[in-house]
Amino acid sequence: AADTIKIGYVDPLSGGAASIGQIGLNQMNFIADAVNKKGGINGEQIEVIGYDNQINPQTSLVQVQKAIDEGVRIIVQGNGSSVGAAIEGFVEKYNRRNPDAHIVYLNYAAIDPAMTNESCSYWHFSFDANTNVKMEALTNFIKQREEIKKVYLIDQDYSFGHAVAESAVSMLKEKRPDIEIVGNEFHPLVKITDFSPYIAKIKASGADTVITGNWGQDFSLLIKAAGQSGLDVNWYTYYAGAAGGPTAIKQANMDGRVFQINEGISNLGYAPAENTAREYGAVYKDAPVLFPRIFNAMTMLFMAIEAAGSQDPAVFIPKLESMDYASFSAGGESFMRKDDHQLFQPLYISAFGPLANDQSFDEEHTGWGWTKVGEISAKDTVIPTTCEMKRPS
Amino acid sequence: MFEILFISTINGILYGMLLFLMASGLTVIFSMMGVLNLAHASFYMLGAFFGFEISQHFGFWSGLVFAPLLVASIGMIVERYGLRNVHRHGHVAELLFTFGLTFVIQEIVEMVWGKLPVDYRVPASLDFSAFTVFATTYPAFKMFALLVSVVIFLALLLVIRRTRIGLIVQAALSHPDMVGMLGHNVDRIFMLVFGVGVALAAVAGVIAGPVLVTQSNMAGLLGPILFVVVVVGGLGSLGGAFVASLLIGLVQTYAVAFNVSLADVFGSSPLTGEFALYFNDLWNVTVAQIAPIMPYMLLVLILIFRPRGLMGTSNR
Amino acid sequence: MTVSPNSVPALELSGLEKSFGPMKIIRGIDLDIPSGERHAVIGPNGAGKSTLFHLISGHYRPSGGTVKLHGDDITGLQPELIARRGLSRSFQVTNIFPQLSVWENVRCATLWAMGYKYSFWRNVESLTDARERTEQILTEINMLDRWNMPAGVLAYAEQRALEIGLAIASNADTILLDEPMAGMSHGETEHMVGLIRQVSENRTLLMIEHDMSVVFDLADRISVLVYGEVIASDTPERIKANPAVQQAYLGTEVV
Amino acid sequence: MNQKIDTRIPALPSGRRSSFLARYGIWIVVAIVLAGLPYVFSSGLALSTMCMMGTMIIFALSYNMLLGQTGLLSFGHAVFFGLGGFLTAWAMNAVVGTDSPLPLFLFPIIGGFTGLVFGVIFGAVSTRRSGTAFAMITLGIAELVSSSALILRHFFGGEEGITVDRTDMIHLFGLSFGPQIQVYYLIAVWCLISATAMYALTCTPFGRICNAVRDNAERVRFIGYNTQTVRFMAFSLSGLFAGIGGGLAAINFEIMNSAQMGVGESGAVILMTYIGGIGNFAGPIIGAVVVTYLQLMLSDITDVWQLYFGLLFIGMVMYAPNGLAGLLALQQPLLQTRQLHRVAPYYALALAPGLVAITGLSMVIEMTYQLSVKTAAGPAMEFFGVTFNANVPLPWIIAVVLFAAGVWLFLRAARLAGHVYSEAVTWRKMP
Amino acid sequence: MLDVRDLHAYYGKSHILQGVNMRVGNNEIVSILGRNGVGRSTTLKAIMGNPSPRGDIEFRQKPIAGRKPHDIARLGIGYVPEERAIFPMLTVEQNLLLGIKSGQKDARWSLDETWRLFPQLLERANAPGGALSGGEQQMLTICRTLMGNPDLIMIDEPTEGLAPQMVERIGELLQEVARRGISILLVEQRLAIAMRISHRVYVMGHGQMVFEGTPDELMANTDVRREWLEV
Ligand SMILES: Nc1ncnc2c1ncn2[C@@H]1O[C@H](COP(=O)(O)OP(=O)(O)OP(=O)(O)O)[C@@H](O)[C@H]1O
Ligand SMILES: Nc1ncnc2c1ncn2[C@@H]1O[C@H](COP(=O)(O)OP(=O)(O)OP(=O)(O)O)[C@@H](O)[C@H]1O
Ligand SMILES: CC(C)C[C@H](N)C(=O)O
Ligand SMILES: [Mg+2]
Ligand SMILES: [Mg+2]
Repeated sequence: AADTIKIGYVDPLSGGAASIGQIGLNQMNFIADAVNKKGGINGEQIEVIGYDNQINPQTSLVQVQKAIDEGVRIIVQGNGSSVGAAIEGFVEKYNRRNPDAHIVYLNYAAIDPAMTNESCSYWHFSFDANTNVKMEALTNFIKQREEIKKVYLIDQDYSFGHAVAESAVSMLKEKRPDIEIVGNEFHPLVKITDFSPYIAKIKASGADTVITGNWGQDFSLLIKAAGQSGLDVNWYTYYAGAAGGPTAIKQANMDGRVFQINEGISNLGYAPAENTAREYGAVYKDAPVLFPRIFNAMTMLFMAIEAAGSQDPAVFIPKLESMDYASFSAGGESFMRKDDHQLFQPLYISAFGPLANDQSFDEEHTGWGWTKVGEISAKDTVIPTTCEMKRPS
Repeated sequence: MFEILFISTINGILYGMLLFLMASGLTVIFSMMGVLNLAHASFYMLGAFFGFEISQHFGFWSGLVFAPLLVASIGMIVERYGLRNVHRHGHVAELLFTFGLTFVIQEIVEMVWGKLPVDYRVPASLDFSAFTVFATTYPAFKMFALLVSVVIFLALLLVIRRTRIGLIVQAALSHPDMVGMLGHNVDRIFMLVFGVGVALAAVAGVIAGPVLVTQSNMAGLLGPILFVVVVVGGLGSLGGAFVASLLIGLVQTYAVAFNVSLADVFGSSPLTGEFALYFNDLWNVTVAQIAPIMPYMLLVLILIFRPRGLMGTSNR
Repeated sequence: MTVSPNSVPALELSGLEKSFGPMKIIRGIDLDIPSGERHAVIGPNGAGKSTLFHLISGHYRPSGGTVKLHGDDITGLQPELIARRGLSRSFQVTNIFPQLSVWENVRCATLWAMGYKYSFWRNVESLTDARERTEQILTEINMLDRWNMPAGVLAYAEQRALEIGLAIASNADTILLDEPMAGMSHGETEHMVGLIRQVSENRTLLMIEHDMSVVFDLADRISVLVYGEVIASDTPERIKANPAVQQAYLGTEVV
Repeated sequence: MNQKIDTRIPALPSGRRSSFLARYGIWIVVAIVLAGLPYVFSSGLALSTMCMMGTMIIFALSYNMLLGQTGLLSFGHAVFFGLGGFLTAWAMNAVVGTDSPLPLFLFPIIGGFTGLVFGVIFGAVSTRRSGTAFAMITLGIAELVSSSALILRHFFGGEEGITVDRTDMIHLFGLSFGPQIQVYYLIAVWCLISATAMYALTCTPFGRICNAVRDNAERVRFIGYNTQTVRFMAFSLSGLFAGIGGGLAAINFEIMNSAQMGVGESGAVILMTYIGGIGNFAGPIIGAVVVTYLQLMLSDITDVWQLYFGLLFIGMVMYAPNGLAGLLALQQPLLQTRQLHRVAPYYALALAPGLVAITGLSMVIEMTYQLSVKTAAGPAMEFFGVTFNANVPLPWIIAVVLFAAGVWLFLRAARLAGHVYSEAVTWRKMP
Repeated sequence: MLDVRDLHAYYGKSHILQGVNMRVGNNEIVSILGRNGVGRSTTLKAIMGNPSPRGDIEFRQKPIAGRKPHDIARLGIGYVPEERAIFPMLTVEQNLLLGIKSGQKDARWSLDETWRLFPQLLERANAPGGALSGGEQQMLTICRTLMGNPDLIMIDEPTEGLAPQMVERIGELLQEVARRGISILLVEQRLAIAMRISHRVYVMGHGQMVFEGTPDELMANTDVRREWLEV
């Protein structure tokens, strides 16, 4: 196994969340193919192996164990902070018990801040801005919008959703004490089929703005229900752009009312990213959604392995944990913070609506796309961490 | 307050009728054949995807007609070459058969339509708002769904009352051979019933598809709630299923509307110390948060105190 | 009545009634069965004989009246409680354990009475007394050669015999047999009569039967149930001669 | 009855206590096999797989106490497995840092006790009914418990669940239980204990009465038993063993989350038990081993593993309703009369075209998949080491021919094997 | 009407019918006698197609072996099973209605007729079939089959569990049925009644017919009776 770098991608490949999981795997394969065509990393080929965790923490551990038994040393996961936390704990334990065969966990989307704070680990890297970081940026944006008076929070009832709500409450209070939070709702994760009762509540509360961390169908169904009952508010979201979201927004006909904060969109006019997006879209015609976070994670991993000249996590982590990097979406300045292994990168706030003439990327063949409405540079997103990292001596 | 009550009532009715639309076929199959069709939601999904595909080419209305027909024929094939042979091995075997079927249908749907949601839209002819109350608009399409539910309910009532099919199937549950020897083609009737049952699921799929998300996981999402409807209503009772759908729709909708927890009623928790942490989860939980589990509470309570369900006749 | 005043009757029915909805099926039955008597209940189809058994054995709850077993009130008790007091019964419609072997069928019926109850710490195979009793019952009902067949695949008549086996296995001192001879051939019937005579020795037997030769052969006393009421209760000879009975039940085909 | 001239009375079950070896021999053999397995399958993957199988064997066996022995179809058995696991995990976390002398291998007892307690509680509610009503109550309870677990997030840890570190317990005999092999033996011992206990239970008066209740509950009342009590006891006891399984799972995975109490997990145990065969004590064991293996491994071989999984189950339910154990049990008379060698070649004869048919079918599935889902990868694909293009007719023709011919030959061979089988079986009766 | 030649039938491996030959003419009452377990019931079941028979069965000159039970029933054969097979959940009336075949025209037997002959059933018309007494079930099952307007009715042990007086009623009923032009194939344990109403009798032993003749001939043939009927 010395001549291949095995990367275990542990994410849902069947069941409810498979749509997002599959997109991630597609992108991993796409990246690996590109690298392999150029001769690989340090002459070694990249092999991406998908492991289906059915978005269940316990199954994830079984799959990680399986991956390790099959010679994988690098675990990549993103979907779900509950899963992420379980893997983080497992990796920590595993490395402690197997001091001569380390594994590393590259997290591209599980962004519960706990993962890089109280339960941070030397063997874990977070490539997406965590909930607090994103909320910091988002509230900075909201701060300038005078028309926002009443905010409603609706989130999924699990660690990530609670993290979103908590940070929203505290940061809004600090930055815009005049804003009234008229609702702070949690609903079960992927169990609700009919969101109209929630919409009725939002409407009754008189909110003008909703902030939500919902993703997947919890987002699509929410936005559709809102559209159907004519709820007249603006939406600030974390994941409106993920699989299914754009279709739903288009169906709800919410032109320019849905905002998203993330690490990048296709319509930033940055040629390298646009080319990659086109190539990718040509291969994966059915699901051309692109997650820059995955490109960031992989590129940085490869850079670290190249620099360290080894695919052994123990050897390349020192390179990775203090790396400076130009982010995928627009080449913006980014850096990995050594204290908690959190990547800081430029974040973008964008709005969804019909494409302008100079924009070339629509989403999910809807004819609508993302337009940048705000940008926060990496250094403006830095917030302190409580991480007390245990480093191997 | 009145506003939210009023809106909740309408929402509850609309949701309840959608539930009934989905559950009606299950009631038919469950009550008549005694088969707990775990694949019912899968046929519902097939209906949605067929509806989507047909509407792409021939418009929504052809989808509404042909998707159920297509699903019915698939259902009848499944019954003829699968379920029928399993029947004699008992209910558990039938149940597992349909369980296996859910995997197969799910994978086939993913093969054909992928894992991403498809863009299945409300037809233009129904894409307007029917009426507005308290600034909440109600789309015409939802009214249409309501109408279809009621029509199906009435039609099924009529068919079951007026024909002997119900009798024959019920008789066949205890002595299938004897029914045959009285000159009834039990096999064909079972096939028909199953076909009709899954066709109803497909109708629900065609209609719910545009309202909800048409995606390869939509079957799993529907989950056991349909069984709750059928059982709470009472096995073998269509009227029961109808009432139970409404009841569950309303209960869930109202529950979401109430943000009260024990803490709101009695003040903050009386306990302190380490144990309080765990206890307070209970103390602080709002009615809204437990809305999704209310149907199951209802199910357990009903079965304990009235095992034959709201309107069921037998407690098989 | 021939009850000796000093002994408590094995079964004592007084004012027993049963209705299903508006329909009165049992209309006030008073009947004493002294200990050790072989008593037959006859009557037209639908008269309520099986219902009477269901009332005594706890299958149905009486709408009125009382049932006493050896002087104890057992009215409306659950069947298992009545069974534990030493009353066992057979059913008109064969009612056995179809997937269990003949051997297990009978052994299960012996267990409670032998005191093993819900025991989950003892191995059944090591219960010598239960095994011996089972073997004895199977010998008596002439089914030893079928011991390891699943009861459900037995021929109809064999299932009937097993039904009786289940009823007598527990060694109860009051036995209710509902049409034990139904479906049996002549030869089998003869054998069964012998068996019933033997097992009911020193026990109380209450039996429903339409085969008059059996009834007159076995019974010490006969009650005639018509339309939910006992119209006569007497010795076989007197019953045979009773014109009302002849008219209501026996018809001309008296054997 | 008067014409059973032909049959001689088969030997009655003897009351003589059989020798020690005859009674316990099988368990000793099982123990030796369990002890030796890690030497045969020594890879890390094999070890973790066997650990999972061990917990699932206990779980499935406990489920069969309900379904197979007592005729109770429960949709909520995972509740006991899960609660057992949670309480075990809590107990472990509670003693960490204290100098409690409780060694790790005793913790499954806590799981078992939890399972028993909740078995008693939920059993009191659900076993008042039987049949469909019972099944639906268990479904409701399962949903209630698993959803409530998400609400009581401090106790159950929300979606994420709670984690433990099994190496934090006191190290008795130098066992840290860090290495998987030590966990394997822990599970193996508990598996053996539980299986023996559950087997012993089937051979008790209570076990037999459970069977009677399954067959004809009404009749049982007239031989003195309270059917509700019987159901209740069976339910509670099966909760006990499921709890032990859950405790072991907590130790093995070092994480418990609410999904493990859900309807999905209960469905899985129904599958295992049924596929293995509910009519036979060994059935659930076989089922647990096979289904666990497939769940883990099938996804490596093919992306559409769920399709094969579904087809397999459908096939099993249709053609082998008595499960794998049922198929094996059919061979027993052959073994007894030493006739297996006569039939075995015919099995092989049927197996060959059967495999051909399966190859053809999976080729069709894989090619469809290649063309419809893996469009990005292009039409070039590999199947059994052969590389070809899926968008030309030839492989399709080959696949269909393989499938059709395979099925046709299989059916013929199977019929032949059936004949030979029945001849071999009846041959025994002749002399 | 019915012509059976060399009929074989199996339950799994056991060969129950080993070449049965028999026939039933128009308007005829024919009985099959024999000891328990010789295969009398199986003969009737095999004619109905379950267990599937081997051999020739002709009904009104049409071969019916190999057809499905419901087909055979529609051709005009009615069957009353030994275990009665009342549908326990359905009411008495529904049980009777199920006897009517779909698309059936005028029948020789109607609901009213049943009520007239057995007022007891009318009283119970809305009670569940499972609640009926044994005797009532027997009446119900015969009437149910008659509702389907068969040309030939095969009845298995109709008098089992009936009170003597009811046995006579059944005997009369059967004769009445025959008078309406319905042939009857009867399996009966009670010699007396079979002998009285039958035109011809068969005696069965070990899966074959061992005697055929009129009741009088059977009475005369003590050998057959001793060997095969244990009388
Ligand atoms: N659960 C019930 N509901 C309604 N009617 C009932 C019920 N059980 C019994 N009956 C009626 O009560 C009457 C008496 O029935 P029972 O079975 O006691 O008669 P029987 O004397 O045993 O007759 P047979 O000799 O035919 O067995 C019957 O007419 C029957 O229809
Ligand atoms: N389903 C079955 N499976 C296996 N064997 C059966 C089955 N049904 C009947 N048999 C056997 O077939 C033989 C003939 O049965 P059949 O019922 O035809 O006898 P019969 O002459 O009607 O006797 P009876 O008086 O008992 O009704 C019996 O030995 C019986 O054990
Ligand atoms: C993939 C993402 C939607 C996951 C989500 N950010 C979480 O932390 O749970
Ligand atoms: Mg009776
Ligand atoms: Mg018979």
